[in-house]
Amino acid sequence: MKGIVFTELIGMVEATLGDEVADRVICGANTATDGAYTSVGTYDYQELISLVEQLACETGQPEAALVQSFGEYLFQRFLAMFPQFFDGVDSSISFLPTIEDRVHVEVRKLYPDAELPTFACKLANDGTLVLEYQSKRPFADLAEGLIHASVRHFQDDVSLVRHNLGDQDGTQARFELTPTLNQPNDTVASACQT
Amino acid sequence: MKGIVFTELIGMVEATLGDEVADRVICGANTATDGAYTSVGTYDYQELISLVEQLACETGQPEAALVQSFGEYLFQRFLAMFPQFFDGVDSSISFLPTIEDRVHVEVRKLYPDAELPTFACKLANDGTLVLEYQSKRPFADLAEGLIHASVRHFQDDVSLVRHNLGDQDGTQARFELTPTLNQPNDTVASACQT
Amino acid sequence: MSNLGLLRRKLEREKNARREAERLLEEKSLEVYHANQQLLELAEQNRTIIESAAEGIITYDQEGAVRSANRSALRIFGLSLINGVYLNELFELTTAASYGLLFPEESNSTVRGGSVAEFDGHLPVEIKGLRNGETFQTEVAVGRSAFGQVTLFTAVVRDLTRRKKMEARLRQSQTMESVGQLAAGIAHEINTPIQFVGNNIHFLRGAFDDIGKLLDLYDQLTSAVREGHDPAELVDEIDRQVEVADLSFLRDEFPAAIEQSLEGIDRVAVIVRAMKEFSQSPSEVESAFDVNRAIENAVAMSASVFREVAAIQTSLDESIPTVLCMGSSLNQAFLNVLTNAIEAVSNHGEPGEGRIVISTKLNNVNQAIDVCFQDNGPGIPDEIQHRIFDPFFTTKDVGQGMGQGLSLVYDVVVNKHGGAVSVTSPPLCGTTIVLSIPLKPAELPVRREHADAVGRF
Amino acid sequence: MSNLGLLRRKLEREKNARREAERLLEEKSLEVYHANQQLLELAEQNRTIIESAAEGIITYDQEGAVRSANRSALRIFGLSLINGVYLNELFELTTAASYGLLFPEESNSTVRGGSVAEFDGHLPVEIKGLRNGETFQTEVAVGRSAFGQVTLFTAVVRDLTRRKKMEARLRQSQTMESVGQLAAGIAHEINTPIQFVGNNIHFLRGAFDDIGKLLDLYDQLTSAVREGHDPAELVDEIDRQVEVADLSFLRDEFPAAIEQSLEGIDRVAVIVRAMKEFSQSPSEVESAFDVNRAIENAVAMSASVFREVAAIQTSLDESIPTVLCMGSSLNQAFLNVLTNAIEAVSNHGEPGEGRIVISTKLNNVNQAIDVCFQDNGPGIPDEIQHRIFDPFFTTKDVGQGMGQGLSLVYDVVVNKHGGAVSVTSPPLCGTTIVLSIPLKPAELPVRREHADAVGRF
Repeated sequence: MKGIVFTELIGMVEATLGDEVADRVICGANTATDGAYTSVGTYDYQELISLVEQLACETGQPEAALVQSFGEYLFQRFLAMFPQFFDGVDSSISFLPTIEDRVHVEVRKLYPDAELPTFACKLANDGTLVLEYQSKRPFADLAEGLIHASVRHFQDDVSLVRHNLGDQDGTQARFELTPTLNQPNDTVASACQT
Repeated sequence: MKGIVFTELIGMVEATLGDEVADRVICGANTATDGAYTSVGTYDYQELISLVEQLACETGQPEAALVQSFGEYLFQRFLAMFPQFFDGVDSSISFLPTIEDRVHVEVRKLYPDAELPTFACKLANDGTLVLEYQSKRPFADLAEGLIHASVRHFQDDVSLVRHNLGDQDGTQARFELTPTLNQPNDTVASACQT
Repeated sequence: MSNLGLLRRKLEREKNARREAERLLEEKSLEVYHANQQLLELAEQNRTIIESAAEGIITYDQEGAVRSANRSALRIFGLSLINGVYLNELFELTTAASYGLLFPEESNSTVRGGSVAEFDGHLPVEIKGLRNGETFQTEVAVGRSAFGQVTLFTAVVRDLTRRKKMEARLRQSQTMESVGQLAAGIAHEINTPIQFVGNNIHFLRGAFDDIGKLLDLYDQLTSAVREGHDPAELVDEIDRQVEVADLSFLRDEFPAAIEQSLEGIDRVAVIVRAMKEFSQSPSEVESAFDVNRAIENAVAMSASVFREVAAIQTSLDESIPTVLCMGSSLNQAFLNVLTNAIEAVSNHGEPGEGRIVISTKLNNVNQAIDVCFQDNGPGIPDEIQHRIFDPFFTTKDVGQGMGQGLSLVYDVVVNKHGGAVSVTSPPLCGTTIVLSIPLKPAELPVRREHADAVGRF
Repeated sequence: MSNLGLLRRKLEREKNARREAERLLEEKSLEVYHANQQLLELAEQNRTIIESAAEGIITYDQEGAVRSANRSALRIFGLSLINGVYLNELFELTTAASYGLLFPEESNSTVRGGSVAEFDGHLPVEIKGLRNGETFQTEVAVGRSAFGQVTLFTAVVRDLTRRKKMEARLRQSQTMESVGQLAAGIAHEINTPIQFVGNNIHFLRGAFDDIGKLLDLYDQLTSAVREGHDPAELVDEIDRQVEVADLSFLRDEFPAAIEQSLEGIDRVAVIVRAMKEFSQSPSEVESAFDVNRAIENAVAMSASVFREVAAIQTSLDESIPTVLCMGSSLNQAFLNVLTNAIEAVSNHGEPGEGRIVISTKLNNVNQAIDVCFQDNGPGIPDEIQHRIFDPFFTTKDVGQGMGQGLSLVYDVVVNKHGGAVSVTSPPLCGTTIVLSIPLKPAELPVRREHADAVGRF
């Protein structure tokens, strides 16, 4: 798993709960790297799970909720760090399909070996965007957080439904973004069919 | 100038004079990077000069002597970090010529754009190694420190004489390592003539 | 102090993180170094292959300025430096069309990576190259590559000089070949009458000796009579001599021998004349040419070859005019078609079953004379009909003799005279080849090379 | 707190340093990405050029297993898949030597970067290729590249089938060409005697008519005498008729006409025999061959060509034995050398000054018959002497007629008979060509191709 996920998680904890909590989480997780992460490194995703477990202990919140919150935080950070991916995009239904087509393409330029999840998208006839998350790691919650943040960012009028798929272990899930208003959305259709 | 020179200088100051002196030197030098150096970065050599100036203020020692000391320190560090360059070498007269032929070759593999000084070496008939340092930057003192450390490391029986050349500004100097005992030294001759 | 411990831990983590980042960068740098080395080696290997290719390979930009070239390209164009040279210094680009050939539009075929030289879409074209101020024939295959904003073209240039020279040499060689091939037959054809003419003359010599003796006796007789001597004895001797020489036989045979000899001499003369007319040193100067006479000559020339093989019939329209053309090369063309027909019927039919009909007639529509050769041989399979005019095409192994030379026919009739050649060969109906010779030398189009014109059949 | 401030500053510096290291790594990664893209594009462009080359290009490892091949290689070897195939499935590698040709040692020439395919040091070699179980001629240039521990070989393979076919076709064509080229001369040569034999026979016919009338009168005279009639009137008529027919002239001319005719017929017969012997359909079967007779035939064949040009002398050793050889091809060889000599003296000397001497003699040392052609032409410049046996070499423009065909001479004498050809041409002393024909067919070495054997001159 790319180091940026770790550095951002710790950054979030430091920013929202303070350095001491962050320090306790790191120390408590007792990982091999002992909390020393560089965004350009690659680390075992189990370390992320350990960190989240510790965070759950610290906060008393369920892990899933924490990971979702982290997803939302991450979206905001990406927005700040990589504004170029959001240029000229005005809705989640047009943005989300670009993760595979644009974002991951750029990531692979920098990290050819990166093991990225897939976000297969399909636009149904009724305008619903069906997005299938598939990963070697169980972070469907992270994906859900990112999608939520996206919907909020673009102020989309959509309902989001998640279906866990496969082993129901968080490695595979289908997200359905269904427009709640009957608006014909040409740009969506064209963005997704390419 | 490669960042490793900066990180090692600060490391030396911290190790020998303590963190507080190092902090004052950094703050006093008031450089653009404010003391944040990574070994893989490249920085203006004027920053190194500023740091040395501040160190001279702190210690009351002449800058030249400080830079020479740093050279000696750097030699020890290189010995620890890159032992492969010292394998099977038993004297300065056989080691120094390998700087151009082996060390710089490896450096250029990692940093093709690195602007390295040249160390042109020539073995005179009487067994004297003549080494001409030439750089865009005035660090003949650093070279001298490195050579001194080398002589000490290999326990060479040589005398070292330095002649400043060119503008006498430290960018060009000739170092002569003359054996003080009359020992026939075959390995030296072969190492230098390749 | 907890604050201090915390900070120290954070500092330690940052230091470790920095060192990890630095390590990764050096790892990456080294990896890059090795990858680059490999790619450079690969590129170098490819470059070496390209450099050692016998074909000239040049790249040039949209302005037509050469960017790179291999050794063969330098050799082909006779230059020691080619970079920066413009295409019009390498090729004879007199027309916009010829210029355009070197700048093909993007082809529609699959372009991988969006930036790949693409040759499949563009067939090689023949363009005249320039070398030391002289033109030479080249075959050029052009590809197009896009590097970002820059479009580069790659041309693989083959020097056809040697091939063209070889073809010309072969064509020249073939011109004389058919006569050479017929030489044995012609010799045989001449030998037979020469033999019996010789025999007849020997007979005449003997006969004349006998007659001479008789004339001497007669002369004595007239003298005796004139002078009043008794001629009885002489008359007896004359009678004896008449009997000995078998004078009546001689007087019967003598004219027959003479006539036979004249006939034989005439046969030889016909063949020799045909041979002479055929073998006039080839001239490209046009002059009046009697097509019927040429057909008769061709038949005479190949007489001994076909006699046992095929019945040959001519149906010549005596009213057709002469044509202005290069006679000797047309002679060759007729002979080549005829020998092919003979071969067709001889190789495949029972002896004596072969039949060849040659006819001439005026074709008013095309203002041409059509010379039609029909045979009842096995015909030419559809799949090879378009190849029979190829200079190297043969259905037989090399060395098996005649039967080639149709490329010469094509060259002479189509290229040299602006005429037409047609071949029809319905299944089981033999082959009909019609050579259509224009009455007047046409304004010839740009000399067509065989490859371009195959489509006409 | 100073301690705390210090730590915070250090932490900040470390964070920034880490971020800088990370930024540098991403910068590097991107740089690498673009560099790789460009190299890949270059490699792809090269690959496309290689792929579109007409020459087959294959790479293989030290075990001889093919690693890659271009389209042309697949076509040349008639395969749809070639990777993993071993060299001995592509080439006829019957000897260690032929195998070794495909694995050249590292050459001594400059090797850039230590790992570059190197072609300069290795000249192309001819190796028999295998396609669909049949062999065909290839020309292979092999280069060697080292990638770390792996040595790869690159072979550029040219299919010589077409060229060989073309050369064979040309050789075949040239076999008949010389006879064809002489046809006009031969026709002329035959025509002249045929003309006067015809005239003579016409004369004989007229003469015989007159003599016939006379014989009738003489017959009447003898009858009259026998029967006792008065012959005076008949004698007068006979005298008149003798005068009218000019009998004495007839009796003088008759034998002359006969002799002249026989002589003419004989001349024709000689030429026809020569032509016949020359044009026997080429057979590769060896039989006893009279070299002197062949020379006489060649002289007879080319008689009309040289008469106005050169005095030709033969000095034939009548004691030389016959040789066992392929007669018709040797005939061609002699004729080609002779016509070249005639051309040499005709193009350069004043009419009548040309002189050609042909001699034969036994060469005891080599157990061969040496046939020596000397002319007093301008000679052959040193710089082209080694090229005159090239099938496409000519000092004249194509289409100018004879003078080629020396490649056939080389092929016949050296390749077919294991003999030797030597050319000497001292400045201003004309040219001497000696063909050395072994008395017995030697065990021929592996058939030498022209290119390999040029060094012998």
